[in-house]
Amino acid sequence: MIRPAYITISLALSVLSCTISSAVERFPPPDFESGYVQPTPTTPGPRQTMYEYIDTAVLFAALFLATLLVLKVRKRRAIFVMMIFSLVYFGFWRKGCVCPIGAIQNVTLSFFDPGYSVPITTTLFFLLPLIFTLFFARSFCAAVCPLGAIQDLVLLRPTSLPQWLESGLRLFAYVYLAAAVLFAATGSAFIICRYDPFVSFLRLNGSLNILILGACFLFIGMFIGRPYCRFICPYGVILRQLSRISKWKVTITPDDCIKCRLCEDSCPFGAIKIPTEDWPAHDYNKSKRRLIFLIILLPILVLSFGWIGSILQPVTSRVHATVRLADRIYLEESGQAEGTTDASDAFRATGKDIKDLYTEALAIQSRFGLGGWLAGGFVGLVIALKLIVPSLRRHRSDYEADMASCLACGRCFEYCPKEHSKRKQAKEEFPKREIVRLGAPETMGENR
Amino acid sequence: MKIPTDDIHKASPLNNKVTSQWYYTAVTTAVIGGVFFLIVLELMLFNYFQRTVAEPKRADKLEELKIQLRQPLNDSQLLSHIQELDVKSIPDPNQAKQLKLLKAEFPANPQDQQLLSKIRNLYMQIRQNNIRELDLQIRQIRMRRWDFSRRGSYLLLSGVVVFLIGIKSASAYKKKLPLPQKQPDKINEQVRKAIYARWAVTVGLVILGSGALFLATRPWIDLTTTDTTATSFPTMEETSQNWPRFRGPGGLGVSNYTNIPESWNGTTGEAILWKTRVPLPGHNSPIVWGDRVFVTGADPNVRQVYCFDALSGKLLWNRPVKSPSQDTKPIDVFEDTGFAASTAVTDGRRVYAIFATGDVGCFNFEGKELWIRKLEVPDSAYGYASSLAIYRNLLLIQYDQGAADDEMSKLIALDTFTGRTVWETKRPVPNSWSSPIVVEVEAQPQIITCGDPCVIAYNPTNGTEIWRAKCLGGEIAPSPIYTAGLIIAIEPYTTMVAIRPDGRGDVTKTHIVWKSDQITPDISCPVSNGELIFLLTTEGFLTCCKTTDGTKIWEQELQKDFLASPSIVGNRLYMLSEKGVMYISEIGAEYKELARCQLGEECFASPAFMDGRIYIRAKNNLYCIGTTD
Amino acid sequence: MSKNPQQEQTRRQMLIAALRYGALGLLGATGGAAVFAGKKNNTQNTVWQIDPEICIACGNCATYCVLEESAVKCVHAYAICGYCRICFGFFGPEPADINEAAENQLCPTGAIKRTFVEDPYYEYTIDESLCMGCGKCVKGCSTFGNGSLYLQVRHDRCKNCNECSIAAACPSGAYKRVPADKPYLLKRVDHV
Amino acid sequence: MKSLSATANTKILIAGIIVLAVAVAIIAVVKFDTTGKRGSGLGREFIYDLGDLGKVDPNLILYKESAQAIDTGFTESRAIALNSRGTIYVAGDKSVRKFDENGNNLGEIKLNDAPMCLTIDTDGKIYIAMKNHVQIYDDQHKLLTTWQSLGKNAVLTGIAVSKNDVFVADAGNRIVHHLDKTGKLINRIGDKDKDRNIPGFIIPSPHFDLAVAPDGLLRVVNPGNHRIEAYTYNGDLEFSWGKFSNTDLKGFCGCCNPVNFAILADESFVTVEKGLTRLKIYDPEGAFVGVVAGPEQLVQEGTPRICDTAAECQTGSFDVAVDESGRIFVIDTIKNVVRTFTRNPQKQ
Repeated sequence: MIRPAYITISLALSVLSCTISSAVERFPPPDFESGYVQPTPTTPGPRQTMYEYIDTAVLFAALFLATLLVLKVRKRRAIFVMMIFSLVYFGFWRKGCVCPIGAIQNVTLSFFDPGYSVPITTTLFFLLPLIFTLFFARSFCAAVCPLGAIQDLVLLRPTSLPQWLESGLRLFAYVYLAAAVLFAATGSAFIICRYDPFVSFLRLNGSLNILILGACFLFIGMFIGRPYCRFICPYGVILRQLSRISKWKVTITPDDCIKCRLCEDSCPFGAIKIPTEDWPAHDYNKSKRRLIFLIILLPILVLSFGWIGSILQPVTSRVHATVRLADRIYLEESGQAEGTTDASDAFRATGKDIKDLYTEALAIQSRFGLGGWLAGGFVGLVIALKLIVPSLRRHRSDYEADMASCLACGRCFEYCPKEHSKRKQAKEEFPKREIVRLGAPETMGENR
Repeated sequence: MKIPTDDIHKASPLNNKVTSQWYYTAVTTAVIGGVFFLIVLELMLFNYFQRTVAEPKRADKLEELKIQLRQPLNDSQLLSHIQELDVKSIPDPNQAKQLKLLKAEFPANPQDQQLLSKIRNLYMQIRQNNIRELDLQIRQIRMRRWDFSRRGSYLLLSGVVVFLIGIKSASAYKKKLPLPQKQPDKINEQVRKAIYARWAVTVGLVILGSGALFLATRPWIDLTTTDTTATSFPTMEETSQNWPRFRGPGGLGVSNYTNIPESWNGTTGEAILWKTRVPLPGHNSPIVWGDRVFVTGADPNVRQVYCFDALSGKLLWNRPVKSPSQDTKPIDVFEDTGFAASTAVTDGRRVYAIFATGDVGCFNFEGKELWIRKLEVPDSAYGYASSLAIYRNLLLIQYDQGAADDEMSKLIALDTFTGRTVWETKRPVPNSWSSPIVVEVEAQPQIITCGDPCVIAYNPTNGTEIWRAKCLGGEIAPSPIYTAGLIIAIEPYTTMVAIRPDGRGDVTKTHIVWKSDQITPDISCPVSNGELIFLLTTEGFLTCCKTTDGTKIWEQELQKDFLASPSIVGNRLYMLSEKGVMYISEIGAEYKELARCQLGEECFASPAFMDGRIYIRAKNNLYCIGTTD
Repeated sequence: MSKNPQQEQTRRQMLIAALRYGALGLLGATGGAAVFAGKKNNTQNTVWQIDPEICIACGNCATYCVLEESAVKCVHAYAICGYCRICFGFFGPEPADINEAAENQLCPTGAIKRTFVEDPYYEYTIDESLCMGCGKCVKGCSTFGNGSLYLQVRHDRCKNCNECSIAAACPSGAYKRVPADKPYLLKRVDHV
Repeated sequence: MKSLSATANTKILIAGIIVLAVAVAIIAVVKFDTTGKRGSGLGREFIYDLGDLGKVDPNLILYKESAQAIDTGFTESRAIALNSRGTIYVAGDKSVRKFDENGNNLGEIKLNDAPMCLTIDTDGKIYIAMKNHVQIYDDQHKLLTTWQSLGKNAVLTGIAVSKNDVFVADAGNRIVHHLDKTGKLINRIGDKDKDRNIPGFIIPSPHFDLAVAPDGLLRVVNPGNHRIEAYTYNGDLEFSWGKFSNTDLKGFCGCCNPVNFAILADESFVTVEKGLTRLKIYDPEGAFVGVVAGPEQLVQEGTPRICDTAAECQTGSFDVAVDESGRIFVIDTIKNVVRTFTRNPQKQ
């Protein structure tokens, strides 16, 4: 590992530390006659900042390469190898933190907490994949995200889910995103990291519950492709939207589709859209009315869910340690709770005024009230749109990848006959030179 | 253009034959990997449970041993231990040998101190050895487990990797050609899909919404209810100008006002300022602070606190005292007592009420619930009836219940701000119905309580007992009073006792000034103006005694039933009969009746006297009597 | 509807392009703002550390770390240490005898070493490989002694999680993010 | 046909597995304690319960609090002393404040340095020791003299005056300076000395107190040895008493106690301990008599809590002073209040 680096830093820091401790006026130590010298406490340094920058560079390179493989090279095997590399580097070597998914929270917090400011590297970790997606679709998910990779590896027996179930389940990801942002903004918790199911595998270490959770995910992942990415990942939610408007898209076929239907079942993530037919006439007016109704419903849903989010304040705000403490103290003071907890003892030890604690807690709660409105409103909006979208229809004549949910894994490429013919052509353009052993027999003949 | 399918088949790398021997190799690799993984997992789980279950036990044992080692042994204990000690169990052989020898040697000369100390030392050493052994063992195992789980995780990983490689390549070899199924009719298909999609989202919507609402409706702590006027409490003067508790300031039944009406009539409405119906019954007396009048009422299920406007008689608010714990099975109380016999108390900031069910509630004057406490349901023969008292920030509850020997009785002090118990003192008495009073003796506050058999004084600051006098018996309902430097306590039907409250400890012998045998009340309290004490029995037998020695001056039959306690206003005695007739008599050398005033409704509760007004709680109504000008 | 699909198509393209660059701008703004905020109170990477003055040595550090062997260890500020003969970071509440025997020691993992310096002074050193950060000795020392033993996140072990799981479980809120170039909060020596 | 049913079965199987996995996952998440509400799941051997040590048998408590606590208004109070007329002097932050027994503030002496300890002579002169030098004020708060520093290492933590000597306990140099009333150094008391068998003071923390006893001997705490030692003015160690114990109330607890003490009119001692914050009474020969107040009375009402944060623990060394009538005045250096205790007549 990087022990030498540690040592150098620790030396530097131990010097630094001595200066600190001796700078303070202090009670003189015993006057040792035996010439004993006090050892100075060691302070081994953390992972160097330099490495963070290296990581960022590697991330950029990885994204670039992945994009190339997905859009130009179009070889599943190559993408797979890339994926393994990312898993090893970002996962096992770098132990997963900070990952772009978690970076959502850091960036959010830096906006709401003046005391906290997000490091540039983290910001880049957050932004790079988004920007790439904006232009080259979700190559990040394909071959850079270690969480995606670990799930993709265990996908053994893909079973396709019906679309309705998929879109229903995906709702959770939006709620998760809203919650994550809310809790990060209020400085309560980083729930994405708290409940990250795979990082403990990458660290080969972690609390039992999370290990179990991760195991469950991988188990499900054997049959349902990338469950976390599709139904839970809050970052994926953002990527979906950006991917819709990305400049270069992942295409199943290298040139025009011949509707051979061979690729139909090739996608384990249900991201292949089949050509549409004209809408049945008998349904036309009905659906039109429905659409209008749903559009009217939109603001209602937004407001009602906003309201729900706000009245949820007493529940959500308890995620914040201060509020929990205030509640506990209140219970103890009002004799509704017996005994004390470590937290309440610690608080009393500080000798702070209880009233101040209450006011602080109330302030936080009110913030949760407002945050609840926004988060809830967002969820409401999402639901409304999810209701509206199926009622809109676009004409599609070819087999296309659904840009929102396509993870650019490249599985479908090989199912396309055109792809193969293309590769064949490529082969023919550069024919293999065969080395022929020049006729020995003749010469022998001549010798005769 | 169209490509013939066989052409595809040739071109496609998907078209591998399953028969390739690599396939089987791959499968076996996968199996090996998988099995290995499972085995390691097995071991790690075992390791984990060992660490969480087995090790703590061993560690506890170690702690035990350490504690034992610390405890001093006297000789007999030592010897018994030695006897129990099995020589074979000692790891160190020569210690075992020594012990054998000493054991053999001891019976010969048991008086030999030197020998004894030898044994002691040896035993000490043995125990120390055990501890050291065990300690070492524990720490070794702990470290081993750490290392194991560290390595184990890597093994697990490698297992998984092998498994995946195997299975992946196997599946690669076994790839099938895509065989598109026959397509259903696409038109309806896509319509159906759209509908399903909408329904799925709708279901999600419902689940989210209902779930959130469910969470939101769960009870939660509202930090805004902690009001800030908490620490302040009223001055003596403030208190004396109001009627803050059962029988007014100090609970003595003496009004500080003299401008009290002397004639009224409930039936004609003469001098009745207002009359308001009280929703629920209760034998508790009204208490008054400023322009607020409080009474409580209850039935077996509901307990309520009422606040009336003193000027108009309007019911300002009515708040239920809900039990925080749901398991309140209806209790049965003596019907004449009811569920709200205890009079509430106020400190001018908040009002406090207790009910026969043991529920205590606190509200501010605006009727905002500040806290609710649920004491255990009192075991009282006729139902709990003692009224509340207040000292500074302490709400005092005389919680006498059960028989003397089941030690359930206690005096409880709650923090008026939070409702949290400040202190609690056990009382050696059975259930009683008397109410505590707080008196100042030599600038030291005392809580005076009556019970069978003791009058006990407590220190309000910490609930410790100051003095006790063993002088009462029977079922004690009358409350004590403090007059002319004496505590007057009543034993029903028979005796009245006067105690000097400046004693310490048991003052039965030393501080009882006099005992006088009189026909004493069994329910109502005595009242005194300093020189004279008046006793009024339920049957209407009125006795007047001297405060100095308790001797009777005169007595009088009123031939009426009285439940309310008599009160003194100026030089007049007010006595409210059960029929609702107020007997007003002059205090003097003999009984001299001044007036009888009809209310026309049954009365059980003692009235409250304020500036120019009397507040009477009758059976169903609350009356305010006074002159309009 | 009557427009020819070609135009329809191009309009779509333009719209999407507009959206895309709008999004790009938004992202740029976000990143810029975030970075600017960072520059404003120029903190770079942060790491987790315990404030020894707030810590109550509750023991959560030992069990809530994502690492099986916690990254939190007890450290010794020799500068404050009284070099006591009877040290209650080292000895149990009532040692039977003032020596290093197992029955007298406080630390359940035997991670504290006691070495004689000169009469009457003894030096106490922590063996990190054995310490598991339960803080038992910290309690003993800060209660009876000078509080020279205290808990500290050791950054050669800490994985610097985005959210430290011990911090989330810390009852006294002693965990804070500190700048990575000053990763240690050293115990201040402020008796006098 | 068969193959179809087979696939159907496998589908059901898979569905079952997935449902199971989901259920387990949900349980795992719900049961996951991120906020530490279940406490550290550590075994008993890792928990240090100091509460039990702090408990004191109420029958041994001979004193009771007899007056409202006096709020000194200091942020960091350090020492307390009484003059012959019973006026209370409290040294804190950068001043000395005077209170009468009812807590009325009678004035303040502003200082240019933080006072460490103080004492008041019979003639009303106030001797205040700063970190390394002594200042003398008269009872009109006028600065009379400032003696020169006793060395940069000096940490003066105790001062006592007798008829014509001044004794200053120096925790930094671990000796007692014996001066005359003009501040001239007469001799050093307590230097390690084999032939006079003086062990020397062991002072691990800056708590080092002394007092002049009515018997004409100087009493000095030797905290590291848990002893109070009696010295003649010229530095001979006469005798000493005191032993260590955490569990036995008769002994002094912790690494270095007592931190402060005062001598009552009947020549018995009031000792202050830190760690297990408690005041105890010893007779002139050093035999344990009883307790004035234990942690339950001093640190936090009702609970035998000792201290939680390191900061709190380090400030928990109270100072004590007594008056002729035997009242005991304690300066609570945590809450910065003066508390008064008097003998409880019921207890003997």
